[in-house]
Amino acid sequence: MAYQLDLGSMRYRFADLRTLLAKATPLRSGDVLAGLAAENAQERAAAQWALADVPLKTFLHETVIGYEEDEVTRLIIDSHDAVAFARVAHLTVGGFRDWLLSDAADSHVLNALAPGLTPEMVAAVSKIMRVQDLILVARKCEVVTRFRNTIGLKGRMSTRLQPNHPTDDPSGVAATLLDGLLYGNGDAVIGINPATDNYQAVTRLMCMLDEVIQHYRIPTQSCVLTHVTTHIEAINRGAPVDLIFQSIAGTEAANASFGVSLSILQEAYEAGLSLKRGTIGENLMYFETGQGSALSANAHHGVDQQTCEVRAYAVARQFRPLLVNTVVGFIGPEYLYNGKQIIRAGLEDHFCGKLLGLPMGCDICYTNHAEADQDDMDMLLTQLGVAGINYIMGIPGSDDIMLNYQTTSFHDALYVRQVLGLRPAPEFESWLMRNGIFDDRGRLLSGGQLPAAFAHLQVQ
Amino acid sequence: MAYQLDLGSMRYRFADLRTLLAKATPLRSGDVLAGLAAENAQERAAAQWALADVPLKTFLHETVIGYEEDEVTRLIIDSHDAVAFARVAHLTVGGFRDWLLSDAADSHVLNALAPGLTPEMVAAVSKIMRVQDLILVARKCEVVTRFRNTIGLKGRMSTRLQPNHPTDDPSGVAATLLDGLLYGNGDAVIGINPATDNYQAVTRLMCMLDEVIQHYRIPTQSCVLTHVTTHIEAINRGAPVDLIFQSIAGTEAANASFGVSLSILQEAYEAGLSLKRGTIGENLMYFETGQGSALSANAHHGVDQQTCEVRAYAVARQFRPLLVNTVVGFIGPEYLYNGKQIIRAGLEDHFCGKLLGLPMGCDICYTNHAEADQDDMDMLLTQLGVAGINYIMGIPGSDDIMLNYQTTSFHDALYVRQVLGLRPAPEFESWLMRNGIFDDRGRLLSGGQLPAAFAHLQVQ
Amino acid sequence: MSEQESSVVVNAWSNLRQFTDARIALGRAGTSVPTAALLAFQLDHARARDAVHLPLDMALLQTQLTSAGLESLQVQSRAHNRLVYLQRPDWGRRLNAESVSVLEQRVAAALSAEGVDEGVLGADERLWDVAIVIVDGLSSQAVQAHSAAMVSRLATAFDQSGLTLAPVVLVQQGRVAVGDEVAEVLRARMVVLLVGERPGLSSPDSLGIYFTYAPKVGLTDAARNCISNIRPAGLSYEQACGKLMYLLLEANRRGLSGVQLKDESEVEPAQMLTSVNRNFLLPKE
Amino acid sequence: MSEQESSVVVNAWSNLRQFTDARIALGRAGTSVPTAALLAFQLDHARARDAVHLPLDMALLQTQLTSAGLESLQVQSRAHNRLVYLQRPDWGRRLNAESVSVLEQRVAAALSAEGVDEGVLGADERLWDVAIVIVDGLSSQAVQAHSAAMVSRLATAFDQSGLTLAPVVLVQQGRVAVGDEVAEVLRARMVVLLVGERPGLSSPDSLGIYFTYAPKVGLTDAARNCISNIRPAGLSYEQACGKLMYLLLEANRRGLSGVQLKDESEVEPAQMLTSVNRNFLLPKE
Ligand code: B12
Ligand code: B12
Repeated sequence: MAYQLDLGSMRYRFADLRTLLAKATPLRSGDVLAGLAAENAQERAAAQWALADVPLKTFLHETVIGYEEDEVTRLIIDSHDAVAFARVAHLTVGGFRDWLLSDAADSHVLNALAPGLTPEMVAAVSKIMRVQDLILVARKCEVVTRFRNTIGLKGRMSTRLQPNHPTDDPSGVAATLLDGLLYGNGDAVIGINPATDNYQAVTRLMCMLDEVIQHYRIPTQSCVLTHVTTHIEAINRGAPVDLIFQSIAGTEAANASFGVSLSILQEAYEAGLSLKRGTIGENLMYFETGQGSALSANAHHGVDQQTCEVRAYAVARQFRPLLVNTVVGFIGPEYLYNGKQIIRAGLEDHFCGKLLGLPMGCDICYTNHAEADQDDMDMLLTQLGVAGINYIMGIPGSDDIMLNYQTTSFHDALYVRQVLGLRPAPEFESWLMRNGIFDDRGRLLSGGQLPAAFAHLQVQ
Repeated sequence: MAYQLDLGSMRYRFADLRTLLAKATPLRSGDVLAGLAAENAQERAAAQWALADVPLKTFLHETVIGYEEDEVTRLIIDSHDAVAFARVAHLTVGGFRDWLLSDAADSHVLNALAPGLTPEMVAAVSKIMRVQDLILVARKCEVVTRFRNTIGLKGRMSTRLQPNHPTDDPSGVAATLLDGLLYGNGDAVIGINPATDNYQAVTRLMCMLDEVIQHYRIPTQSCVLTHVTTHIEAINRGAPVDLIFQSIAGTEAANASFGVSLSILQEAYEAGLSLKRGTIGENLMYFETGQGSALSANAHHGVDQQTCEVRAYAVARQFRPLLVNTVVGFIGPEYLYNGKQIIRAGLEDHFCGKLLGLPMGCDICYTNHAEADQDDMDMLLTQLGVAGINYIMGIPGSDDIMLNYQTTSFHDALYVRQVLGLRPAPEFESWLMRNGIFDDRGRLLSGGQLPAAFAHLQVQ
Repeated sequence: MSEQESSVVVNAWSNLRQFTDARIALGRAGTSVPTAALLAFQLDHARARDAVHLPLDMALLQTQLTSAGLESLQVQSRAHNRLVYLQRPDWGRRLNAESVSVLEQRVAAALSAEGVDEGVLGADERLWDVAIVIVDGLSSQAVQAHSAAMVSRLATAFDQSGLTLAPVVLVQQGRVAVGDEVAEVLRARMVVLLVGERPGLSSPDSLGIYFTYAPKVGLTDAARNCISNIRPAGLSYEQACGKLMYLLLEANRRGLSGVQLKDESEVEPAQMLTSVNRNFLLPKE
Repeated sequence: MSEQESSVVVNAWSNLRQFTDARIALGRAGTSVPTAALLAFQLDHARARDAVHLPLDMALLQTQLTSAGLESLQVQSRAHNRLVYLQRPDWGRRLNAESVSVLEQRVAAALSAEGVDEGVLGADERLWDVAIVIVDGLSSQAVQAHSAAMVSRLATAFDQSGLTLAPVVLVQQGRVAVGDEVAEVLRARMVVLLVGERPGLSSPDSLGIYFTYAPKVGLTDAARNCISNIRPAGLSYEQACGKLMYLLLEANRRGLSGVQLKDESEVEPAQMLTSVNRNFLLPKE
């Protein structure tokens, strides 16, 4: 269906919903690359105006990628909860924004609504929201998940400790891991990107993380972020797998370029559940996403990158994940050109994920070929903190020496916790206090001396 | 004195302190325009490195503008409090940053230190601070001022209600004023920029604001932002002047281009004090500043625009102001090119002003010829909220129809109060509650109906 | 956006919109700006940004001036295009070399017409009382819409006061201070500069007038006076002309302009009388 | 920055720096990164950004390959400069027209040398077992530093395994997927592509190898295998070569590459042995 709008002397026409969504998106390099972006600011404003008038119901019968040609579309349509949707079924996209901002939309109501929303509805409303709207509404959502601790409670912010090393050297990994723990990081997950895809190396890392967590009785979970098929194989061979990781995207074809499909993910999920390693909960999938990945694989079907991204959340939602995060500035300037685009995208991703009921975190990051710097990261970090993000990354000194990019440091987490009064997951917080890393008011104690539990490491 | 640094194979040389400060400044268009900016990122990093090694003491004998040629320099040097300075006298600029971030530098200590700091010391340290540092340290400062209410308390954020009108039409002004009050704005000041400099019109506005404040017993103060000499004349003629306003800059020559000098400001300050109109305090000066004004008047003496800006705070500090705010994005892209430069500058200005002991607010704004939009404003607003800003502007729908620029709206203040739990000045908050504008939990009540105190206006 | 929505709290005081173009009584969604108002804002912003880049139609303006019986000259600042203009205000304040010689030739012609040898003219001697300079500034739209009408009204007023007027000079990519150079080269005693003020969200066509007595290159804003917001929703041409004549005649008498020259005229803006009462917030006497 | 400062809490575990280049044990000022570490970071960032734009010295690289006894061809992607390259990854994945004909000519020469008529060659028939493609990618520094040595080691290994090698192709402004086109045009059965990985803050010179069986234009990353972080502080040439030969021989045997081909080799990275013990966090057995 075509959409049309007259503004002053100009008539704007948008061929279909997919085009309308793309043209209404705030400027970003990936959509320009794909030839989908609005020609200029006036066309963008017109598209937003037209989009605001589209009834939410439209998204249930006009799909942006055909039902027959894409399993993600089928998942979205088939799993849609019409009863939950009833609450907002009478609204347009514009009215939906007003409603989201109103007092009627509180934490409870938003939680109940999530299964009634499709990714495209959520993408659409995000496109007509200002940064402050994205923060305000996301802040109202509370998505809590559990494996060995409780992540996502209001007033809490967790971190993924990411002790990567270019050769997966156990001592190198251990050194970073300890540094992170002593800075109070690691409650979302201790998650390593292995440099290689080698089974032996991957399994060795899994065992090592497991032993450390057990030895120090850390209420957290581990993950080695290898390909999901390697996880399945590792489980089959008896490796101690806590969380199962996979990068996912918003179209069947993009997922295929990652070597995955819904059925492979389902197989992995079931394999993970069979291990019953979670102590207080069964959320065990860990997904990463990021605007641009579908386009990069030429698998975007003419859909703008932000809408593709939100479709990936439908994939994630299917497997009740413990953690989902966008790697917002990771892929590069082809998709998000500078700090401004990265920041807006990060806030959109967080908002959209939360609204769909996902435990959203963010890899607040940039590469050296993008027009961005630490100031941009501080801005995004502060705003995501206010927006109530579930978790961020933790890397020593912001420098990932294996993946070659900059993300948030151990110190950054302490900064945002300090200025916003945020605390780690409750179980992990107790552990930090018990082990003399935090004092009883949650302030960092360690530094000059090793806490008692780690004092034996001094000698070496 | 020249400063020099070897980094790898490169030798960097900076002719004097002024040059070093300029080269160490994060990129902004005004410094490029002035030919003062670093050539590239590596030179900037080198300058920051060299600057970090400069002892704070150096700033007391190496002035960036000569003592003989500039009255602002004389003010800075002559009013320096060596006793207060003793606390940090042993530090370099880099060590000063570390100290500011440390627990030793708490609210009390920073308050006591303020008179011991010169603008150039503060500008220097800000140049080597990340955005998160600027937020974290500013947040520790508490600068409280009083006239008819208490502004700047922790956990509070006030607003200037700015009911400008292109012809100064009293009903047009009144309509905006009422709108602002009913959205809970106006505790910092009700401050009109008069469209003309005509005595009669200016005085009429002063009387009108005074009558409204008295009639509705609003615990706030008024200001008509005309030239300071017009204020003096108005006082002489018996007009009801609460606050005295003036735009100021960081050099004698720039102030001269504004038609002011320290002695004119002193005369105005004394005239204001003589009226004794403050009920709970005597802070009555209101100053606006903004990076770029000295350069625009070709009165910058080869000093970078951020350092010039901080020197303006030394001028402000002399007159115990109730309010000081940078108009950060107001002047245009020649000085701050885009959202990113505006945001960083806004956070710097707030930090530097607070550290020097000033009651800093910010006109979070942009013009239509700059590369900025509402998203940038939301970012700066959110971050300044976290940094503990004293006040922001309030304009209906962000659109100043007389000054032709966009600043924060009445709604914006409510947004940031909501997500950060901030409240208006206590006296004003009680008034809002008494008058049915806020409920007893500080949430906006008014909207659908006029509160009782204003109900009589409905009939018209 | 259709207004079928009930989540928006509509403000009870929307009738106050009659008094101002400001975006008052927007209502609220929660405490945020409702969608309809947000979308309107975004569109206005897109339009205002375009207004900055719209070039001035100089030829049209010259034709209009000619019909009003006014001679005009077309010159250019040192900023040769819009992008440079926005980044180099210093260049926008100065004429390029060619433009200076255009003006010098006009001066030479004026002198020879009067049979005066240029060498004979003292450094302080002036050829004209007033020079009018029209500058695109940040809104060519304002200049296009208002300057011809404004200038012809001013020219009449000068004439009535017996002041001589130099040829009107049109400057492309100019800033306020460029008027000083124009007047200095033209040897005019005072300069009246019309400039497009930066375009606002609701006012893309606002004209400003800046006035200087004894203009010369290097003066600061302290030496100037300003009359701002000339446009249908702001100051009328008549009011602006009245204010300017007050300032100009005072300046002419006292030999100065700027901060020391205050507008003490008893102006009563016409708009004020259109309001139902002076200030509806206060009880009627 | 001189370290005269006492506001910084120095970390007791700084000896752990021996195990990793990661920025651990930075200490803290309050809970923030101390000034010295911050300044070092800023400088490294400035340098890493420059590394992205450093052009590859193709001539030097060709000379090095020639000395190693390897023929090489120089081509270019459809992205004609760095700025375009950064914005158009799609163009970086394809050869420009001229480059295609350079390769086609080489194929024709090879055929005629063997006395084969091009028309006779079946669509699926292959001229070479392996094509090596060297691509600047995002770090010419990595390619400059490591590719000649890496390639000559690989060539030897192929030789020992009896695999024939096409002329080495050097691609300027290339992405990983460009290898598919090169190999398709060259009619090679497998492609081994060396690329400069995006420069990190501490590792501006990291080389990646991507391997594809039956390469052709349009394949996705699912069809490729990757060996990453080849550099002094990462994987050694020897280790990388070992991994690649494992993958390549397996692929050759099973007729596939990518997600379904896993690295199950029993590699023991040399670096691991240099650590004092396997994992100092755990009690020794
Ligand atoms: C950027 C990146 C990504 C991006 C790529 C998107 C893009 N358009 O650029 C995203 C986030 C999508 C990604 C995803 C994955 N990646 Co990746 N990625 C990288 C990274 C950081 C940089 C690559 C680079 O600089 N390339 C050079 C430039 C010039 O070339 P390019 O043509 O622009 O880049 C292409 C390739 O890099 C390719 N690619 C990216 N990752 C991978 C992984 C594999 C196995 C393959 C074959 C190709 C591939 O994607 C790009 C577009 O085609 C490297 C780490 C490093 N230090 O190099 C890891 C890395 C290559 N990725 C890795 C992995 C494991 C993955 C995943 C399989 C993770 C997962 N479990 O899902 C997925 C899926 C990859 C796939 N099959 O498509 C590993 C590979 C390990 C190994 N030795 O096999 C690496 C080394 C990082 C790591 N150790 O974890 N990745
Ligand atoms: C930008 C601006 C400023 C900036 C100028 C910096 C800069 N480099 O651009 C700053 C913040 C420094 C400023 C300061 C002041 N301004 Co002012 N400013 C404006 C504004 C918003 C836009 C001007 C514009 O678009 N110019 C057009 C561009 C193309 O020309 P330009 O050459 O780049 O601009 C020059 C002039 O605008 C000049 N300028 C700016 N303000 C003033 C004020 C006066 C009285 C004079 C003579 C010149 C002047 O500064 C610029 C550089 O030389 C106007 C409002 C409007 N709607 O126009 C008010 C306005 C012109 N300013 C006004 C006032 C009162 C002031 C102050 C006197 C306030 C005070 N009490 O200190 C000061 C001091 C001015 C001075 N003598 O230098 C009034 C003038 C009222 C009147 N009719 O006299 C206006 C109309 C706004 C208002 N109603 O309050 N201002």
